[in-house]
Parts: sequence; structure tokens; C-alpha cells
Amino acid sequence: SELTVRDALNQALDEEMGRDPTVFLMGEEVGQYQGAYKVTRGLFQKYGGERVVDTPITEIGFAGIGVGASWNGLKPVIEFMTWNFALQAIDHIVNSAAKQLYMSAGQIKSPIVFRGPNGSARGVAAQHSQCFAAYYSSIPGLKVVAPYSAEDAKGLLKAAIRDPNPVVFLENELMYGISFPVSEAVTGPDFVLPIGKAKIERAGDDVTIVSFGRGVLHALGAADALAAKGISAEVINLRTLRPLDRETVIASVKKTNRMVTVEEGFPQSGVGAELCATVFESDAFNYLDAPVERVTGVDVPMPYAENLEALATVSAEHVVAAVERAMHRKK
Amino acid sequence: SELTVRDALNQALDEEMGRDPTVFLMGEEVGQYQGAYKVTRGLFQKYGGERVVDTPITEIGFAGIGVGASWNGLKPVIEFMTWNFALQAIDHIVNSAAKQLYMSAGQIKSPIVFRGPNGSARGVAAQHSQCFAAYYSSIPGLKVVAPYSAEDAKGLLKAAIRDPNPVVFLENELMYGISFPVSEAVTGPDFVLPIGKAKIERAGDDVTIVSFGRGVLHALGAADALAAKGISAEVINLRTLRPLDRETVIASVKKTNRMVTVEEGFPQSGVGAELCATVFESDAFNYLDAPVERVTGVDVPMPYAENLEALATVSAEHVVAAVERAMHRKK
Amino acid sequence: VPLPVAFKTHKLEGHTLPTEALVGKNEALDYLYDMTVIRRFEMAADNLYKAKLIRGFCHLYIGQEAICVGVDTALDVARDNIISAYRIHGYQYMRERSIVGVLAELTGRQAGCSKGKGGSMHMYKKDRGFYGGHGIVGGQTPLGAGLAFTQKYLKTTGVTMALYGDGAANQGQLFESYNMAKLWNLPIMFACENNQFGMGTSVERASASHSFYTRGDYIPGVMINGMDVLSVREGVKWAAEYSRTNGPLVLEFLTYRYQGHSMSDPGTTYRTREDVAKVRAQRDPINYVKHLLTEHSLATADEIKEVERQAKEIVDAAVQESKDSPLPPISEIATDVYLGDYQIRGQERGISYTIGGK
Amino acid sequence: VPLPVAFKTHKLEGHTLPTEALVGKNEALDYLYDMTVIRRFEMAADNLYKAKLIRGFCHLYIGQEAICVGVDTALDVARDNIISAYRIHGYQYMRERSIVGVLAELTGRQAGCSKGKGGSMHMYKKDRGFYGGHGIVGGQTPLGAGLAFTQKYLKTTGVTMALYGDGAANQGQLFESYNMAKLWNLPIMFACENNQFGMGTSVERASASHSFYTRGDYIPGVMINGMDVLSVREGVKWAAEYSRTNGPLVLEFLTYRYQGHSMSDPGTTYRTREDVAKVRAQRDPINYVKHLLTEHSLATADEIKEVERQAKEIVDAAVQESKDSPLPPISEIATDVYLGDYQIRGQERGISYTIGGK
Ligand SMILES: Cc1ncc(C[n+]2csc(CCOP(=O)(O)OP(=O)(O)O)c2C)c(N)n1
Ligand SMILES: Cc1ncc(C[n+]2csc(CCOP(=O)(O)OP(=O)(O)O)c2C)c(N)n1
Ligand SMILES: [Mg+2]
Ligand SMILES: [Mg+2]
Repeated sequence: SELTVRDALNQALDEEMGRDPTVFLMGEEVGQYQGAYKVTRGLFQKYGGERVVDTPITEIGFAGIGVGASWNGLKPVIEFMTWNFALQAIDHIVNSAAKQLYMSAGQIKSPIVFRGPNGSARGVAAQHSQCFAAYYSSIPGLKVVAPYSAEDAKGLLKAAIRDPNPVVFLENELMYGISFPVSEAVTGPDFVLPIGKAKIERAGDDVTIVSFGRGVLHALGAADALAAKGISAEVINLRTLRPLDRETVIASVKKTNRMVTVEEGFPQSGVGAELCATVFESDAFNYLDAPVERVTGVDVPMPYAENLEALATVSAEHVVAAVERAMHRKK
Repeated sequence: SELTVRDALNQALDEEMGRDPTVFLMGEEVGQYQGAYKVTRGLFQKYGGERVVDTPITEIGFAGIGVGASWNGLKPVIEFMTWNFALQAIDHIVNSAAKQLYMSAGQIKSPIVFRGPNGSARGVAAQHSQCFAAYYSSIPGLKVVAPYSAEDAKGLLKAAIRDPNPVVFLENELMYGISFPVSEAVTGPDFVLPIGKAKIERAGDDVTIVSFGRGVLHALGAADALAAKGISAEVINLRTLRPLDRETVIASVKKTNRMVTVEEGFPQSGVGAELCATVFESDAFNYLDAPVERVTGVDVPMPYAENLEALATVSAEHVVAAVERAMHRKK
Repeated sequence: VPLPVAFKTHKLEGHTLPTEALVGKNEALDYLYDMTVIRRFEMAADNLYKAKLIRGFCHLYIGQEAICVGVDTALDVARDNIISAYRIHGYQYMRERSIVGVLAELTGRQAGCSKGKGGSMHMYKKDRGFYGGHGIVGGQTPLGAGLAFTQKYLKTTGVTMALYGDGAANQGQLFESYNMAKLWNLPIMFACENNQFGMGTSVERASASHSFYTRGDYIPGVMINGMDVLSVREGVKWAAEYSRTNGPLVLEFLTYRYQGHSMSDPGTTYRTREDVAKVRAQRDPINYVKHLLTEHSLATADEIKEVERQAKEIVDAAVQESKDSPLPPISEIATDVYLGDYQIRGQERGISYTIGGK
Repeated sequence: VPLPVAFKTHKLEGHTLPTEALVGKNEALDYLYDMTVIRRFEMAADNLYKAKLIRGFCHLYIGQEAICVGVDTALDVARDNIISAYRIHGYQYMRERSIVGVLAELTGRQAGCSKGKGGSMHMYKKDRGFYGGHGIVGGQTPLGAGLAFTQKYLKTTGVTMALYGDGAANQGQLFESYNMAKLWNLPIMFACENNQFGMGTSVERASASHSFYTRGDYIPGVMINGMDVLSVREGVKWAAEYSRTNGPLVLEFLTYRYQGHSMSDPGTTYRTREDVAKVRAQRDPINYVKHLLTEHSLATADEIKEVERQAKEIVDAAVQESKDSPLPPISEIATDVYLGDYQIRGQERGISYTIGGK
């Protein structure tokens, strides 16, 4: 059957709330309005206002309330309408949630999920289009998950809610409406994916394309185009950015001898940069036949105009160009 | 003569305030108390409370006020008592200051400097010890400067204040009291260093050690130790993290054929990772005789206890170990 | 003309606020014209959005027109600043007087006031004291205090009005700004446009106290009928003079948003169509100006019609222009990231943009 | 015993607050003992710091002892929570009753309540409802509201007290927390320990209104004499019962910090030595308990001396233990970063730590 990413997330929330009465949702418009992007549709009606809590527009406040609530018995799922607004709340994600277990030598646990759409949507300009994957994935104490497909969304969100650590869960608005074919297992209530394991979305021999979230769409698009040119690309969907499944990446690079990373965020010190370092720090380096190539969002705030926005964002074409360079077909 | 980093910063502030009446300082305890770390000593007495403005402990508020003030005629220098507290204010640094010029198609400029101690001090534990270099340097629209020596501190802070763009200026508390020999030019009122240019602190042939801020101390310490072992290390002090002086790094790596990066922050997607990507993306890659090595802070929140803190932080020894691995002297 | 609703005040004992307004024929017709222009171009934006010529967010000001017209009229454009959030098309028009500047920004074209780079939420007219245009709820409040800080520092005698919504009124940074503004006596009016909803959330569900004009606590406040342009004008005139000498004030404009929050919100799930229709019928700010004009025999029905015709004509022309204006040149992708020379990386290392010498 | 200073209230018309306290001999001696222990171990910490056995920050509670003793006594440890900022040694002691736990944490040793990993600012006793221990000013206020949220959600009948300083009282997140706490009627007491200074800044320079008990605006408030343990106890008892059924309250404890802000602050640049000496002489909370004991003939001078001797003895022993306790084992570097299996990178790729299977 088919499942949209939105419905997959909704199922995951519904099932986990059904399974564990200490799980509750909190955020702006998650309840009566059923979610700015309708991810929480029907949950207020089903579980009531005590478990699906509409908040005022006070991100640092409700993020702090969420973290506090996680310390004495609840499992909050905090929705940021988009991750851009979490910049107001980031202190509680980093300084309260991520570090608390350590500072208290294990006494205080923060089993909390922060979730919402990350990265750029369409036509929403600079303040509403940023990708925070690299930053959150640099913070010890956090787990950082970035689903691509409906399967990912369902299995990883359930895993995130069950995880005893604080989890940053990065969705993408443009993916919500996309349908994926899924097996029966995925729609069932027991489908949970492991945090920390990448998925090989497509096997290939000539080059490894590593991506996460919506970037996987471009990677797969590029792999199709490359196949037509006789290049066999292996596409890795990282799924989790922290802990990063370096083993899967390294094994693939040792097989294909080439790597291209794909992300929608800003280039400098991004996820691609970390993957570059990963190659240097493993024996995959000895297998490289070409330098690693990065494909990233352009290093500018996101412009509004349609033509400029297209110029600023990643597409499969850019991945193809980078792969061709790695294959020595292009300068 | 000798100059401490603290006095160098103080001189830079004093001279720029003397030179331009639109420059003002704002932050917690910068005035009557003369700075939590005494960087602003004497300035309240000299320039008065209108230009050296003590604020309540309301970071997001006064960061926003600073940005607003920069839009219509002033050049604010905003001190964060430490950069850890700027996590409360980061939304204005990223969403208001960095993006404003672009969103307004050049209409609104934000000539503002955000400064204060970054990274770990001693015995201040997890919430007071974080390095934010990698994150800020990923944001287009910001310039990011990280001085190491007194010369850097003086010349770069003056440059930052004169720069028409928003600048994030990352100091280090442990460096404040350190004295550096400086030429007369440095203590004079016209000493300005260019933003965006790295400095080769020590020339060498066998390996390039790239660092910034307090990391340069470890790099130079390691270079000494390595010299004793017959290894000649070139030490690059990046000075600016955005824009990053890739040319200087690349030229050096092409000469030495080896690179080790040193930073005090968390490893994942750090500055070292970006330097790894830089090598892949330049012809320096073809000159490499060994994989790039990263030296970083340990991937844990900072512990308080002296022995654990020492275990969690970088020292010259780690740089030596990494260089030796790059020289194939170590596994 | 007597003002229909008296101002409510907070901590302003001993101060007398205006109870009536003097208004001439031309003035009143001007208000009618501007409010009609705003409503018309907002309706045009609605259509352009539906025609997919406007993308992303688009927050319409329909129902609230009296506020931006009254505010702009009351303030001195040569020295007084305005800053608001993202529901700013009306302010941009009042300060730049260019409908094409607004609409072409919405269509993302070169003729837009931000050359198409900002879109609906990011419009500015700095040389006439309008600082936009902020997409992060609440962010504009300390930014506005910063503008006022400069005014005080440079001794300009100007004041700043920082506008925010009823939803934004709970943001912590607003309270931080109140405190510093009062401590330092900044010439600022914090002004809440209370249109009853923050997205789908009514004021009762978002705010433990929704007397927004009293929420400055130690800062005096005034509640102003936001559906009457004359009340807005008189209230803000009074407030601006107060602020120039005495420091901060908190204003509340009572108003109503007719449309959904942005284009994806039908605006009818959290209130009924009847709720909206009732406000439209009983308190519409444009109808109220017309009513004033006729009641006080300032204008004939024909004169009013003529104003409306002019408004329609100019908006229609601007709509056309905003469709015809070219897309911004692709070089704009990399300009305005920095002042000075720099180089920008594209999606892969084969693409890069050089600005200036570097 | 009649309370020396009446409670001041805000929006509590119709409520009667206690005007006197019942106190028995043993109780009063217990208060004296705990307050003396706290003062002694804080003085010991001062010395340990000077001997370089304590590092970094160390925020002493001397002068404020009546508050933590009164608060702890008034609350029900089985169900009521406390959370505060970084000036918490007294609370940690009251809730864990271990002086070594506090001092060995300060010396960064294994016997510390956070095994030396947290230091001065990060002490906790979760199973007795003490949630520390927060180094970011203001952060603990929504965290406390979160603890209260859980209490309400799980219908525990417990309440939470979230303490913050006069400096923290201006933080935006506090106002966001007030609003949500009131909207949702959370069982929480926001409680400002007004010790007159935030680092080197006096309340007048930091706060446009420094009636902290009124700053909840729509939330009722009580001002309590923080130098009298009985006023604190009675006030908090009353407040906790109020909060359990009616929701949030804002309390203010008037008190004074004798020492500098932390160890690097001599504490005399922004006030005079005489200022401090005067408070010590006239309002010292420990002297006040002694005065009560003798005035009401509850204890003889000898009995008081004996309590002081016991306090000294136990603190001296704890100081020794906190010096003798071993450093935490180096394996602690990597534990408690995550729950579950994981692997941690060291400074270079040659160093790594494996926890659990991974
Ligand atoms: C910090 C932040 N949180 C959330 C949002 C999403 N958002 C945009 S507008 C809005 C509602 C604001 O309501 P109000 O302040 O009443 O203004 P109005 O839209 O009614 O003019 C929300 C929640 C945002 N832009 N920024
Ligand atoms: C967000 C933040 N800003 C600044 C600091 C530095 N700082 C630590 S304590 C303090 C003063 C707080 O004063 P107050 O709230 O009155 O508490 P007190 O120290 O008097 O107990 C400051 C500015 C911090 N820890 N966190
Ligand atoms: Mg509103
Ligand atoms: Mg204080």
C-alpha cells in the first residue's frame, strides 16, 4: 500500500500515544487546529487537550516546559511549527536536555522528542528556510534523526519516542505530502527502526552518494539519471545523523571508491564536511579513486523569488555534475 | 613590548570608541563593574553610561536591541558574558543580523559586533564550556573571527568594529591574561588586520597544523615538541573562520603534503571537518601523503572534575600524536 | 468629530487623552482612498496567490486597514520609525506609496521593494523610517527598541512604534524589551494589533491576560479602537508626543482579521463565517470612514464612488505591472550577502559567484 | 510567635495569610542547626576555593540560609519539587542531608552528589524532588513549570517551587512561563530570591519594577521576609496549599547576599563593606533564630552553643572527607552522555571510549 510521510508521522504519534499514556504532544496549533501542516490531525479529538497541548507562541518557554516534564515521568513530543523557530528555544535543547544526564551523573534523564519541519519549503524566504542538521548533530547528548521516506518517518519517530535520550527529529515540509509504497509491516503498530543505522536505498558499484532527509530524493533522482549514462550509484540514506552510521558509509566507499555527499543545508561545516572527515579517518581513504565531492545548498540566505530560489537549492542535476566530476568525466 | 590579550581588546575598544562616536558597548556588567572578565576596564569611566551600557540579564532582548540600533546609525559592540549565554540570543544573530541585508536587497545594513569568551574555561562544567565556532561560521551573512594572540585581538577587533557586516568575535577566557610580545605598530592606533586572512605563525616543511583561537597554543606547543623529534611543522592561525582563508591552507598543504587540524570544540561537523572538505575540493588533495587528521575536544559535555576535564580537552600532546600518525610514525 | 469609543488607559492617571478629532474633507477622503487601495491590493494579492503568482506565505491585512493609515498619518515620517512583523503590506504602502513595490515583491519580481528577494514578510523603506518586515514572531520588538535606542543616542527627537500581534504578545523578548525600554526611557511605543487570533488560536487560549495595553505592567498603556482611523490617528498622535518626552508606552489596537492567517488557512475552523460577517457588517473600518463622510456631510456618494474608482484603477494597473515586471536578474542570488568583496559557493564546487574583487 | 514583618500580597484580596507561627523547641533548634551547618560549609567552601581545591564558579548562599531551610520545611518532600539556579548548595543539603555530597561535588570528587561531573552549579536529588542546579540564568523557570506540568498530568497533588534571582527576574522565558502556568493552572510557585544584586548590578539598575512579587501581573503574589525562617515557612506553607488547588503564585523572598557573586567577585565594588556589615548586624537570619530561641525561652545559651558545636564538628569532618574522596574514575568521562550503548570519540582518532556493546 501507499503511505504519505504526513500519515506515517501521524500514525507513529497515534500509536505511541495509544501505547504509553505518558507520551504527550505540545506545540503551537498541534491541537484544535490539528497542526499547521496537519501532522497531528485527529489526535486532539482522540486524546483530548490534556495530551495534545496547544501552546502560545513562546518557544523557549514551552521547550523548557517540555524538558522539565521529561525529567519527572513524562515523554513529551514537542512540535516546533518549523525548526527555524527553535532558534528561540535552542538553549533548552542544548543546555538543558542534551547535557542534563551528564551534569547529574546519570540522575536526571530527558526522554523527549523535538520535532518539526526543517530546511527549506517553497517561497518562504530566508528566515523560514534553514537546515539545522549539522548544528544539532554536533551536540553530544542529543540523538539526531532525519527521515526521508514514509517508512523512515514511521519507524524512526516511534523509535525516537521510545528512546530514553533527547532526540531531535528533523522532518521536511515538502516531503509531507509525498506517498511511498510501504509493506504491511510498516503500517502495523510494531514497526520500529533502529536509531543509528543507515539504509542503502539503492545498491550500486561506481560511486557512493550519501544523503539524508529530502536530500535522498535528489540522490535517487541523480542515480536514475546516472544509470542512463552507465554509471551505477549506490545511495545511502543516513536516517540518523547522530550517532552517524560511519560503518555503512565506509564499507560502501571501499566498494565504490568514490563518494558524493548531498545535503540541503549550508556548506560550511555541514554534514558533508563530517563525511569528508570520516573518510580521512578510516581506511576508506586508501580506497578512494577521486576526491570526495560535496553537494549542498548555496551559501546564501534563501531568496524568495522563484528563479533565485531555484538557483539557491539543490537538485538531482547538481548531484549528477558532482558524480561526473568524481568519475573524471567533468572538470 | 608585551601586551595581554585582555589589554589588546581593551585598547581596540577604546581606540574605536575614540575614533567613532557611533560605536557603543552594551552587555552585562560591561560598565560600572568594568566587565565580568575586565575586558572593558576603564571604558565606562572614560565614555560614560550612554556609550557603555549595562544591561539586565536578558540576552535575546539586548541582542535584538543591538541589531536594531545597528540599522539606523550606530555601531554596537555587544558583549556576551560568555558565548554560552548567546544561545538565548542566537535568533537575532542568525535571523535578524545575518540575513537582513539580503532580505532587504541591500537596504538595511547591520554593522554590529557580537563578542565575548567562547569555548571552555576551567572548572565551569558543561553549560559554560561550549565552542560555537563551527556553528556561527556556517551562517552566510556573518563574518566570524577568532583571535589567538594579542596582535590578533587588537587588529581583528578593530577590523570587526569597522566592518559594515555583522561580525561574531570569539575570544577565549583562558587567553585574556596571556602576554604576547608585540611591535610598536600593534600598540598604535592604526593597527588593523584584514578579516579573511590567515597567518602563518610558524613556517615548516613536513606537516601543516591548522588551528584558530586557543587551539593555536596547542599547535605551537606541538610544533616545538615535534621540532625536537625532527619534524618541522607549519602552523597556520586561521584568524577568521568566515570567510575562511582556504588559499593559505591549500598552499601550505601542497608544500608539506600533510595536514592536522586542531580545535577545542566538538568534533562532528566542526571546523576541522570543513578543512577536510576543503582539501578534497582543491588540488591539495593530489599532494596529500597521508590522510588529514583532526584533533578536537572530546565528544562529551564538559565535566567539572579536574581529571575528567583534562581528559576531555585538547593539549599539545594530542596534536603531536596526530602529527605522528600523519607522518606514519604511529598507528 | 467625537471619537466613538473612549481610550482606555493604564497608569496614565492625570493625563487627558483626546475625545474628539478634527478632520477635513480632503483628509478624510485621503484616508478612504488609502484604506480602499490597501483593501483592493490585498484582495488582488489573494487572487494572485490563487493564480500561483505569489508563493509561500502571504499575510493579508484586510480588516485592519484603519491602523496602518492612522498610524502613518499620526507619525512624522521624517523622524519617526515603524517596525512590525510580517503582516506589513499596508505599512509598506503607506511609507513608500508604491503599490507596485508591494505587489511585485509578492510576485517575486525585480520591481518589488526588496527586488523579489524578501517576499511577503520582508518589505522595507528605510529612508522613510519603515524597518519592515520580520518573519520571526516577537523578534521585531527588541529590534524596535534598538531603533529607539539610536534615536535617543543621536538625540533625534524621533520615536519608534514597534507593532506586534496578540499572539506575539506572550513572547519573552517583548517583556525583556519592556524592561530595558523603561529602564532607559527609550522613545518607543510598543503597539499590539489585537486582531483576536494568532493563527488558529484565540486570545483567550493564548494569553492569561488579554488586556494587552496593561501588560507592560509598569509601563503606561492605552487601548485604542483599531477600527476607527481617527481614533488611531488621535491616539497615536497623543502617544507619540508622550513617548518623545516620557519614554515607553504600550498601545493596543482592537481590530479583526477577516481572512485566514495566511493563504493556506481558510480562517473558518476556529471561528464561524458569521463571526467574520458580523464584524464586517458592524465594524468595518472602511465603511466607518464612509459613514463619517456622509454623516458629517463631508462628501457625497458620488465623491466616495470616485475615490473608489480611482483606487480600483490604480490597483488594477499595479497588478498588471507586478505581473509584467521581470524576474530579478540571476546575479541577485549572490549580491547583498555581504557588503564588500566576497566569493560564494554554489551547490557544488563547480559553481561559484564572485562579488567585487573576490 | 508573631511574624515580625507582615506578608505583602498582590491580587490576593479575600485571602488571609498567616500572621504568626507556632514553633517548638526542637524544631527551632533544628532550624538553627541546619542554617548553621549551611553557613559553616559555605565558609568551608570559601576556604577550599582559596586553597584551590574548588575550581571555576562557586556561588555561596551565606545570608540566605533562612530561605532554603524554611522552604524545605514547608514543602512535602514526598511530592513537592524544588528547582533553582546555581546558588543551590543549601537546597542540596536540605534535600539530600549530605554535607559531603555538596562539598565533595565542589572539590570534584567521586563522593560528590554528581560524582564530580557537575560542580557547584549542578547538584540534584531527584528521588527527593530536588531538580538542581541550572547554570543558565532563567532556564530553570520553564523547567520548573514542566515539573509542575507533570505533577498535574499525573495527578500527584504535588507542587513545584521554581526559584530564581532578582537578576533572572527580567528573563523573557520567565514571563512565557508565567503565562502558560496561568493558562493551564499549573501547581507552581515561582519564587524570586531577591538578594538585591545580580552579580554587580543592583535591582534598581536591572529591573524597571523591582516589586518582584507583583511581576506576575495576572498571577497573585506574596512578598515574604527571607531573613526569618518562620516567615518563610509559614508563607510557603500557605502558598503551597494555595497552589495545589488554585495554580500559580509568584513569591518574593527579600534577602541579602553577604559574599561576592562568585569567588572572583570581592563583592565590594558595587556596595560598601558597611552595607554588608549593617545587614549582618541587623537582619542576619541565624542571629534572628537565636534571638527567637532566647526571647521565647526555648533554649539556653548553652544549648545554642551545643548546636553550633555539633554543626562545626560535622562540617569539619565533611571537609576532610571531601578532600580525601578520590577523583572520579576516568571511565566517568564517557558515561552518562547517553543511555544505552554508544561510542565516544576522543581528541584524535586514536582515542575512543566504548560504553555498553557499542
Ligand atoms: C518564533 C515564531 N514562532 C512561530 C511562528 C509561526 N507563526 C507565524 S505568524 C504566527 C501567529 C502570530 O499571531 P499574531 O501575533 O496574533 O499576529 P497576526 O498573525 O494575528 O497578525 C505564528 C504562530 C513564527 N513565525 N515565529
Ligand atoms: C543566560 C545567562 N546570562 C548570564 C549568565 C552569567 N550570570 C551568572 S549568575 C548572574 C547573575 C544572576 O543574578 P540573580 O538572578 O540575582 O541571582 P543571584 O546570583 O543573586 O543568586 C549572571 C549574569 C548566565 N549564567 N546565564
Ligand atoms: Mg493576531
Ligand atoms: Mg540576586
